[in-house]
Amino acid sequence: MTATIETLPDVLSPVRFHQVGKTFGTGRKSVVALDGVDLEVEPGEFVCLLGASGCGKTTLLNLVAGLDQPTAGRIELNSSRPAVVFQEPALMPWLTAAGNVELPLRMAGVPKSQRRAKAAELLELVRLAGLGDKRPHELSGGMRQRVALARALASTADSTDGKPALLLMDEPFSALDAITRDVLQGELLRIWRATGTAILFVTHDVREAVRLGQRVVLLSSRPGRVVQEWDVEDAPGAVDEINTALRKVISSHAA
Amino acid sequence: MTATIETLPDVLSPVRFHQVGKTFGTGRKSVVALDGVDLEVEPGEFVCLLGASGCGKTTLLNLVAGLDQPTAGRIELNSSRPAVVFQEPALMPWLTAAGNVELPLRMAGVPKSQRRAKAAELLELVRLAGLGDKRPHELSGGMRQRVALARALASTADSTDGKPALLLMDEPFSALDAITRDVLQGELLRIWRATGTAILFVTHDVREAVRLGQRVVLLSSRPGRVVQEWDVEDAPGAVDEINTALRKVISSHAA
Amino acid sequence: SRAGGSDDTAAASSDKGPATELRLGYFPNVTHAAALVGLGKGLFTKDLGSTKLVPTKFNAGPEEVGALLGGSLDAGFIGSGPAINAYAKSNGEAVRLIAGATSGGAQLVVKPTITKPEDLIGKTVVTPQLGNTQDVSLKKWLAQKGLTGKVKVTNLENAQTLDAFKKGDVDAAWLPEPWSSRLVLDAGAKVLLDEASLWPDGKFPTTVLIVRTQFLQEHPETVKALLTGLLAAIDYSSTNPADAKAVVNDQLKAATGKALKPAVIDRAFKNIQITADPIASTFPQLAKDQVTAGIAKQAPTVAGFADLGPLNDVLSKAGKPTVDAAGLDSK
Amino acid sequence: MPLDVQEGSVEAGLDALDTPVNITEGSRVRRIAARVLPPIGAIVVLVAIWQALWAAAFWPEFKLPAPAAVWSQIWQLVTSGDIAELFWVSVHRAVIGFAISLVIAVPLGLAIANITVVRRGIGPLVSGLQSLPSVAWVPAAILWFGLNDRAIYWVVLLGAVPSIANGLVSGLDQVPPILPRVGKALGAGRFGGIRYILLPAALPGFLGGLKQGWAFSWRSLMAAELIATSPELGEGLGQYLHNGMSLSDISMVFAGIVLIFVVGVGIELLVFRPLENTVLRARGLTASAR
Amino acid sequence: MPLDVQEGSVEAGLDALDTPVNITEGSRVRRIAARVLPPIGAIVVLVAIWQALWAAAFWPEFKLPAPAAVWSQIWQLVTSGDIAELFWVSVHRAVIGFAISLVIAVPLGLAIANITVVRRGIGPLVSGLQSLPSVAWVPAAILWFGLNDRAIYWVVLLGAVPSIANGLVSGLDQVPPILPRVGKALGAGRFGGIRYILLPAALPGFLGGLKQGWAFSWRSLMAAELIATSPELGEGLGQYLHNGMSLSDISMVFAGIVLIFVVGVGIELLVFRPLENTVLRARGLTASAR
Ligand SMILES: Nc1ncnc2c1ncn2[C@@H]1O[C@H](COP(=O)(O)OP(=O)(O)OP(=O)(O)O)[C@@H](O)[C@H]1O
Ligand SMILES: Nc1ncnc2c1ncn2[C@@H]1O[C@H](COP(=O)(O)OP(=O)(O)OP(=O)(O)O)[C@@H](O)[C@H]1O
Ligand SMILES: [Mg+2]
Ligand SMILES: [Mg+2]
Repeated sequence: MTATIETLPDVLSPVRFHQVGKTFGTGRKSVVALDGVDLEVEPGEFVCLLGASGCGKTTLLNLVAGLDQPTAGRIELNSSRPAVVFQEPALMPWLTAAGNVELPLRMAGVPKSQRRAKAAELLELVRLAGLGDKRPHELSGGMRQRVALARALASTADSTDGKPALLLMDEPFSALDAITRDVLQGELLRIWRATGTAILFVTHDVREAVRLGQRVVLLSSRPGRVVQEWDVEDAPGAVDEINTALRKVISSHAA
Repeated sequence: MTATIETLPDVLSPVRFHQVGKTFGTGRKSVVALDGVDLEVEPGEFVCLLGASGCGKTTLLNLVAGLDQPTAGRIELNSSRPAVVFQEPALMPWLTAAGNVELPLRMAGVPKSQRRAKAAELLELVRLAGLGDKRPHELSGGMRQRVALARALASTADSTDGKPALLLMDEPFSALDAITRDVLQGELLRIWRATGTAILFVTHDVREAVRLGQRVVLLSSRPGRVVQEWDVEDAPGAVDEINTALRKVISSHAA
Repeated sequence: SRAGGSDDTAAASSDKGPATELRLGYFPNVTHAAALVGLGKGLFTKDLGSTKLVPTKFNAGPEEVGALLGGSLDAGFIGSGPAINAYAKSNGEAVRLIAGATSGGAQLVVKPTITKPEDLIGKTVVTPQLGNTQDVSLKKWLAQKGLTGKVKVTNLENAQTLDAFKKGDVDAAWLPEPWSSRLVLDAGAKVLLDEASLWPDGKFPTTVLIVRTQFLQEHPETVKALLTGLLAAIDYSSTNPADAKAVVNDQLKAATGKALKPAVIDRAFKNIQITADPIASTFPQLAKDQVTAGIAKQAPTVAGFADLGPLNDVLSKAGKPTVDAAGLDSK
Repeated sequence: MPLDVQEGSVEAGLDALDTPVNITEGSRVRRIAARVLPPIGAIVVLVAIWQALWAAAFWPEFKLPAPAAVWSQIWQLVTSGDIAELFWVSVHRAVIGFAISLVIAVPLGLAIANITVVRRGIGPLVSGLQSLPSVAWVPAAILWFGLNDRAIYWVVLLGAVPSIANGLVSGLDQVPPILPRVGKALGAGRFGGIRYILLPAALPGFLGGLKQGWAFSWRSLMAAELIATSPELGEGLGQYLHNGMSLSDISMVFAGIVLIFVVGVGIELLVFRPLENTVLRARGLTASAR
Repeated sequence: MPLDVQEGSVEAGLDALDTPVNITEGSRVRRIAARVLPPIGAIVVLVAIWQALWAAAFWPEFKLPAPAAVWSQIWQLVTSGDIAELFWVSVHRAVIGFAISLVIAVPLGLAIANITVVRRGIGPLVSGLQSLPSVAWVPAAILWFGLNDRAIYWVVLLGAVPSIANGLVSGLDQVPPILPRVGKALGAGRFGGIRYILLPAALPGFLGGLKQGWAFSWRSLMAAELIATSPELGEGLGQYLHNGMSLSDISMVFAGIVLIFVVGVGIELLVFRPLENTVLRARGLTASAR
């Protein structure tokens, strides 16, 4: 039931997987996280990745970000360096919230005053205005996640090489209350429409996937394979269909 | 609109807050996380705590668990040591998944073979059978959260002093896909009914709160105060009402 | 496959006139009395003229040897044992013996219960340092008495020997002055043997003056000026013994912050003889003793070690009898 | 406990240094007292035990000097003004030696921690070097450099560099791998990753290594100062101690030990302790739970 | 890289030690080679430089001995069998001294890290103690204990205990505060929290401290062995080195340095390196990103 989308050769996709596999370890104790994944994200596309816990979503994002190497297949990356929101906030504990948001700008050599302004703006965006001088250990779980989000958005700001931009997000709203999440989902869509960045978005919330994505990709577990895809842009009724498919995938694995 | 429930003096509640306040830091930079909180959990009750990100839910749980001291008011604890599921998995990195689950049993002096069996059973419960020998860094985010859940359940098992038991859970299902979450919610309810443990459950998902809880408590932000409570056991329609209240609380804060 | 073959010290350098500075090594010790008097009374500087004197204090012979071989010291007062080692270890190149300073002043002191050499069997005897003058003497003596292996020879710093002796950890010690005197006066030791009794006329070199060969070749005038100062110091010590003791004690105090007790310094001075004669004739014997003592496998060559020409020049200029190189001045 | 909280807010971050914090006079005094009293108390207890042992005449005077005798030795140094030279000579040498060691050890440690071949090839050699006693280098140093500061610095470097490098490696090894990964994802290159991620992340562990490195460099210096005194070298604490030893003057030995100890405690209290507190506080590593 | 992955799986955990892992013969050889070749290569390069310097006759022979001369010194010790005694005397003493130090230092470090008053009162004193050179204790040790092994162990203890304790404190300070909190919530008492949470959590940092502590104890031992030669004490490496120094025999000094160095490298490769690898691997602290 695997469906891969054929694209025209003249459009450069930000990222394209060719039968990608990833195995951790060797021998008896090895774990096949991904197997034969064919996936393509088109320029400016918003793709949501769904799957059971432990199916390989994070692993897939890590491969795209170049933080891990596939053990099989090939990944074609045509975007500038993708910006990543990790599943854990992973803030630098020695920097304040604002310092963390400024970090990618600092490494890109943005002058100080500009950095300051940008960081304040992004913190405002994630509803953390005025908390820029707090250290990560002084923030709540959801606040940390929002700082990490602001940091990732800051790191998109410095790519100027003309290649299509790509944003990788690993359950960025999982620790947020419904209302804050609502607001940030809206902001994300606004940013996406304004910048034309392609987004690969991992979530475990089918409703969220359908609300945000143009396309929803469902991964199976052990090994992670692309099971099915849905174009959901104009199909809000897809939620139940996807839920059913997800349930089937998970129960077939449990059996 | 604060509502405190008057209880009969002859029933010992596992935990009871008397005008509890918690302020971090002093002087200009201090943060009032909680202020004048009156809250009581009755024996065997399932209470869900809702609130915006950063409103003080984790702080409240920490106070109950005795990990922090209130700066105002008084907490009356009549339960045996509460079991806690933290917001972060916080697994011991030097122990395997099974070793983490066994840890509370080991500290309680449970003999090895019993520990083994119990850990295997709990890992099975959280759908991680066969992954007991993995290290935390080899697990996915959701898997880690489930190990932490199993560990907390293991730590309830050793209380034998006859006092009412209490389980504190800080967004335990936030990193899980819908299906796995469904299954675990069911398991949690089964355990709750079987053991009569009182549960104080933090979540940001109103639907989840209504499905699981007997009572839902809404906290406001900065400072965290109890705004409203709902008895939801037989009122599944409360979701929309609560959502509205939550939205009101959050927007009033933002204003 | 070593390139060159000859070292900088061996290349005969020519006279370069007086040196700009003379770095002189010594120990703050009674056996270095000549050096201390020379320094204290300003007798070295008087003849050095424009050459700046840089006195450098050492605590042990090997370190002074290291400084000489490393070229950061030009001349030094030193025990005869380390002096021979310095010559031998540099293949007879780096240093020359140019004068004596002290003769005598070493005793085997023991607990009062020990009255004859045989009593030492099974006991602990201390010398200051492996291969130093007293160590070689003791081991040679033990060999002659057939006691090698029956006595526990321990090397320990002098100061610690005093404490250990007081504590009773140590039964005997072969020490230079003032330590033998301190053991006798402060710790109740008895003298079992005075090393002087083992040598013809009771004379053997305790402290000598050596100089870097290169320095000797480049600045013979400076070396002569130093020797003149040394002779002046020796004269001063013999004509004003009381004053010399005071100067030595002052110097000890200046160098280490503490003076010796008058009784100790008196007794120590009695046992030493301050002389410019290095007693060259004893050196072949001292070298051989190293083998007897088991320190070396074969006797280090000492031929060519001495260069007493400058000393004898100075001596004859002062109208004094010259000293005998006893063949030590030629290879 | 409330005391700790106040300190936390005062030293919460480097950025907060210029923010006025309203602390009453009384609490400031108490805060300083809470810092200063415990070490003084500990020292008083130590000296009291010493005095009692001495007064009990357990050991003869030459084994254990009277505290008063040691104090008079030190007082004499103070009144004569010699103490300033002793401290200055030793401390400035140690600081310079330590600074040079840092400059050498940091790149070395970074190379060992980050490059597998270097770790396997040079790593064990650095540890081997660390296990060589300073005195072993003294004869070679004199031979090679002569009787001067260079010989002393050589000995100090050989003591401090391996220790600091190893401390840095151990600090780097403990950096949670997610941080350099995040750094990479945020666009850190080789250099940026080291400058902005690895070094600050390793700082708490590295500080421990620095303390050990300082101890090595100070101890090596003391060993090196025993070589010789010459007017060119000046007299430091090591030399003073050695003089006491060679005179078998136990009260002077103890005075030397006390002075060296005072420098050690002083550096700890004035340099490392505040540094550590700042670093740990800023990262929330001083939990009240502990 | 593929090599690293295989090692990872082999040493992934203590529990995995008994699981058969299918590694082909060839890869095992390559694995060992990857371990052993780099240090050997580094040593070969070092010796080559030494030989070249010597052959260039840059310095006279008495400043830099020929590698061959040093080798012949060592070879002589090997053929005469003396080398076994040298190693045995020093290594067994160092191991015993280190073990005793551990027993003393671990409770001390725990107390300093966990009790505020102790940290403030005793902490600086321990650091001060660490900065005291071993030689400073030699005269006192001889006075108090006499010329025997106890004096030597005293010197070793004073060197190693503060260093190990400080290493433990620094390791404990870096433990993420969430872990002891979790431990408390899981029912850890004072003792259980230390045994099951704090000590294992501090292990990676503590290992670094242990390495430094071992270096201190070994160096202190070498210093202590310089005190005295006596048949009762036996001859160790420190003594051998000292004899070379006393005789101004540079090739013997170098032979001593080489032997001490060999022990240092050996202990590192045989004890600390495998320990470190096991600990870091088990916690996933050896990211391929670094
Ligand atoms: N470093 C590793 N070593 C070994 N196994 C790993 C490692 N990282 C991930 N895995 C395994 O790979 C599989 C996929 O993990 P991954 O983190 O990609 O899951 P996920 O889809 O992100 O799950 P979740 O929704 O729970 O975050 C899991 O079975 C996990 O145990
Ligand atoms: N150690 C601390 N120091 C200072 N401020 C703190 C500390 N811990 C929490 N806070 C502050 O207290 C407030 C409440 O935090 P808490 O973690 O309880 O929020 P929460 O309700 O759990 O939020 P979330 O849903 O995002 O986890 C926040 O404003 C946070 O910044
Ligand atoms: Mg994941
Ligand atoms: Mg929280």
